[in-house]
Amino acid sequence: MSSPRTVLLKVFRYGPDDAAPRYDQFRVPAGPRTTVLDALLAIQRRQDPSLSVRHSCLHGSCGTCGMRVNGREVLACVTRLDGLGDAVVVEPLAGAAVAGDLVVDMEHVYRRLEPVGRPLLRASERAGPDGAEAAAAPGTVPVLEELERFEDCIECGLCLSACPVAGDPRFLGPAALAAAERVLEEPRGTDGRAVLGLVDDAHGAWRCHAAFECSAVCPAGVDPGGAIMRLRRRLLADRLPRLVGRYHQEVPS
Amino acid sequence: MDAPHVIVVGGGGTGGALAHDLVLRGLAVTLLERGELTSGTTGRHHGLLHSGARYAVNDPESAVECIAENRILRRIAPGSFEENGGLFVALTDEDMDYLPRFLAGCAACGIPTRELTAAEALAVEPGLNPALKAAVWVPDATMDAMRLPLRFFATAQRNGAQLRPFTEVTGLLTTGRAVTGVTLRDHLTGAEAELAADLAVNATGPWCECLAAMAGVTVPVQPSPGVLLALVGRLCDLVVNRLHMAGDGDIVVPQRRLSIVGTSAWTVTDPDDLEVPHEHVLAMYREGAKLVPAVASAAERAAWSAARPLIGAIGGAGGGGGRQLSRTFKCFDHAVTDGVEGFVTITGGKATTLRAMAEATADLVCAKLGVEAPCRTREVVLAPHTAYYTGRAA
Amino acid sequence: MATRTEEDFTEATRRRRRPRPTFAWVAQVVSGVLLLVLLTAHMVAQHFVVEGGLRTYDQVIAWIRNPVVFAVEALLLVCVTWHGIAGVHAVLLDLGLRGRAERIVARVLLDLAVATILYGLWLLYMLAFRG
Amino acid sequence: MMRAGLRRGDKRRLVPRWLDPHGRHLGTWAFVANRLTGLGLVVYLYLHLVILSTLLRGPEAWDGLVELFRRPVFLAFDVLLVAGLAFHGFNGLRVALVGSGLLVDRHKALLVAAGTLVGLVTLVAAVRIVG
Repeated sequence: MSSPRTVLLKVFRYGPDDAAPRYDQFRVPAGPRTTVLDALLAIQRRQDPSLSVRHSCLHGSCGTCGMRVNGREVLACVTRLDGLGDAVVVEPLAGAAVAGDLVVDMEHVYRRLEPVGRPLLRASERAGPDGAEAAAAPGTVPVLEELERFEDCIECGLCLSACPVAGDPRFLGPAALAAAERVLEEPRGTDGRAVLGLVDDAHGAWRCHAAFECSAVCPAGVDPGGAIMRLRRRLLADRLPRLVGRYHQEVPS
Repeated sequence: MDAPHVIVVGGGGTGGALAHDLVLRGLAVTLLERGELTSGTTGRHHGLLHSGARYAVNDPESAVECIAENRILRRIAPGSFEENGGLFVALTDEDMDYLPRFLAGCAACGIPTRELTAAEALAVEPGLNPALKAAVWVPDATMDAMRLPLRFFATAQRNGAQLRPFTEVTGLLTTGRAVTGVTLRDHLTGAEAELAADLAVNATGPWCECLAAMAGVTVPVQPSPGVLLALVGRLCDLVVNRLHMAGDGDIVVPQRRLSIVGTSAWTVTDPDDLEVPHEHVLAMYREGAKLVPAVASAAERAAWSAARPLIGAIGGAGGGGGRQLSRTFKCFDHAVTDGVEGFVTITGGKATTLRAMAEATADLVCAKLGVEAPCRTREVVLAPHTAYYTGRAA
Repeated sequence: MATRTEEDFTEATRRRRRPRPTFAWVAQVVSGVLLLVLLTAHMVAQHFVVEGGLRTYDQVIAWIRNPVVFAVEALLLVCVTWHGIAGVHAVLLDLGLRGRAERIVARVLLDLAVATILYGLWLLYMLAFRG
Repeated sequence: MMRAGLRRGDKRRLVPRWLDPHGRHLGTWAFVANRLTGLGLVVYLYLHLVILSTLLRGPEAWDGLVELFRRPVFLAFDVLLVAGLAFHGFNGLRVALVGSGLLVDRHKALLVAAGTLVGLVTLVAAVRIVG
């Protein structure tokens, strides 16, 4: 057995009282299964307890540990050091306020998601007001498959960091636009017109330049880029008839 | 201004629910968490909203808590659960022998069940092992391990609680043997400070012995990690449990487009130093595949460990006596147990019972501080989790 | 510093009075497609229809005096100016211009587009009828 | 106080994010190239108008300019111009299709097709102009 491999981590460091950010270097042992988050937590425990990093679920489902590793947006908890090279640069997500080190303020994600009215989880239709007991009839689990899509979003903000134009806080951004498309695909009582009006904006669906970086980095397979394009097709189908004078109200389905 | 100030140490689900409960009762609350909220045990669990059926035979006290909280949480946190339900699946003759006790236990605890034949079960959940012998439907559900607790934090914050993530308690301020506040370090700024309080609550889960030691007291808690395995793909739509006495790898929880297989158990002294033993990962694969065969060939998303705070043989809640490692919770008033005033520990329990743990603790805190205010957390509908991020003052 | 300013997107979405951006997109697509056709005609005609391509002053003036050519060139001018100025506007938008600066830039670009088209038409007219 | 743990701060960004496609996917490179060619073509539009304005100054001025433009460095510029036009045009078609919600799943294939067409057109133009 050879001695365990080590990797040099160059970690972005910044505190609210610092004049400028800096990069600190840490050498950490790296096994074949060691993730970037494992390495950062090892640094925190054994080398520098002041290193701040967000994490929660450790399996790529909560979306808290998004960061840029060698310039690419990833979830640190499911990104193994193996294959990243001997020197790994770790930086916070772009376009967000850095609270400290790798910790960014996620307000910029949720401020965009909230107006769209995105549901947290898909609740099946058979749930009644009393919850458990109302749902006590097995055999009626709806197969949603296609429609399951958007609740896959884990609100990690990788798409906003990767998007070439989401540095502008006015741009609704990939996650919220994909959420809007999701709401329109399956409105569940929400007002589709209002959502359509929200995204039909120079800073809404039309701000996107179809670079598809969001879809490339999305760790949950949401394909926000594709969703934005479907949203635009929906907008065109709704607005074009008015442009040529044949106004008719199309209720988004 | 004159409301007593309570410091809650620990930003897990329990701390969040406690902060929510205490501000509703009119107290001034500051919550301190050394990392991100839910970064300890809370965020790492498999995302199961327990029906209580898992504990119905062995640990009826926990089972009753679970089904009660299951109903309350669905009411106060609408939209936070997949109404998917759960199945307990019998695969062997031994499992079938356990079935009557299981049904009786559930009935005794008030947990609704419905027996299904193998064919019926497969119709409901085609992902099941087709060799199953029978199954029982129970009101389990999938929740989001981080976002459900975040709703408590969001609501607490909205009602005036001061939430301070990335702020670690480095010591306790004491007067005589009484705790009168904490010393803390803000990890983002590096600043150290003191914060006075009328009472401090130790809600640090498996870390509670560390904080208790600062007050010179002990808590009978055993950090007990378990390995969880996240697989790529939604291999089942319902929560699938093995119908037998609790064992390793006996549950598969669908979580969005992942499936979580849990769990194993051992004990450690330092909950920060958790291994992920490879043989445990293999055991999850092996046992999980018995329930849902697709587990065997599913790609691994991640394997990780989470430390439960299990209450050891010393105390046990509600006269649990010598029962080893119950899944119920216990609230310790250290004035009573150790003669240390101003310090309360809440530990044990599980994600499903976070609100009940908070209620019991808040009852104790209010009694100690002479505050007369009823618990309102059974009725107050929680703010959406997004409000935690958007509702913070700049 | 980087995220929220006084004017965030919710404010942007409240601006309901101006034309729906869907039409801005449609205009950019339509002008772009027209440009592809007109530019191809413009270049192929000038470089291939005339033997050796348009070269001398007399050739060019004679060419422009053809009414079809005149019309194509005028339409091309309008399309290219619209398309180009709208593109520049989008680029400037991505610089993070907001509020007053954004309104001033929009105004200046609109004036520039009008001036460009007027000058181009004047030039065409002068060459075709006074040249 | 409420936000004591999360204060704002960010490292300064000297260039707009879109101008730095390093480490990014093909889609971003195409977007950046589309912008840069677009800006270049707007500059060329005004250059073109200025050059055409010499027609107002009579045959001598124009024919002298035409002679100048037959030097190799200007011919190379012409090839570059055609390449830029071709890229902006073909990629623009792709963006128009995908951006309107058509052939979204084929956006990568469309990019490859656009790139191929740009190469072909540029090659033909180079042969014709230089040759």
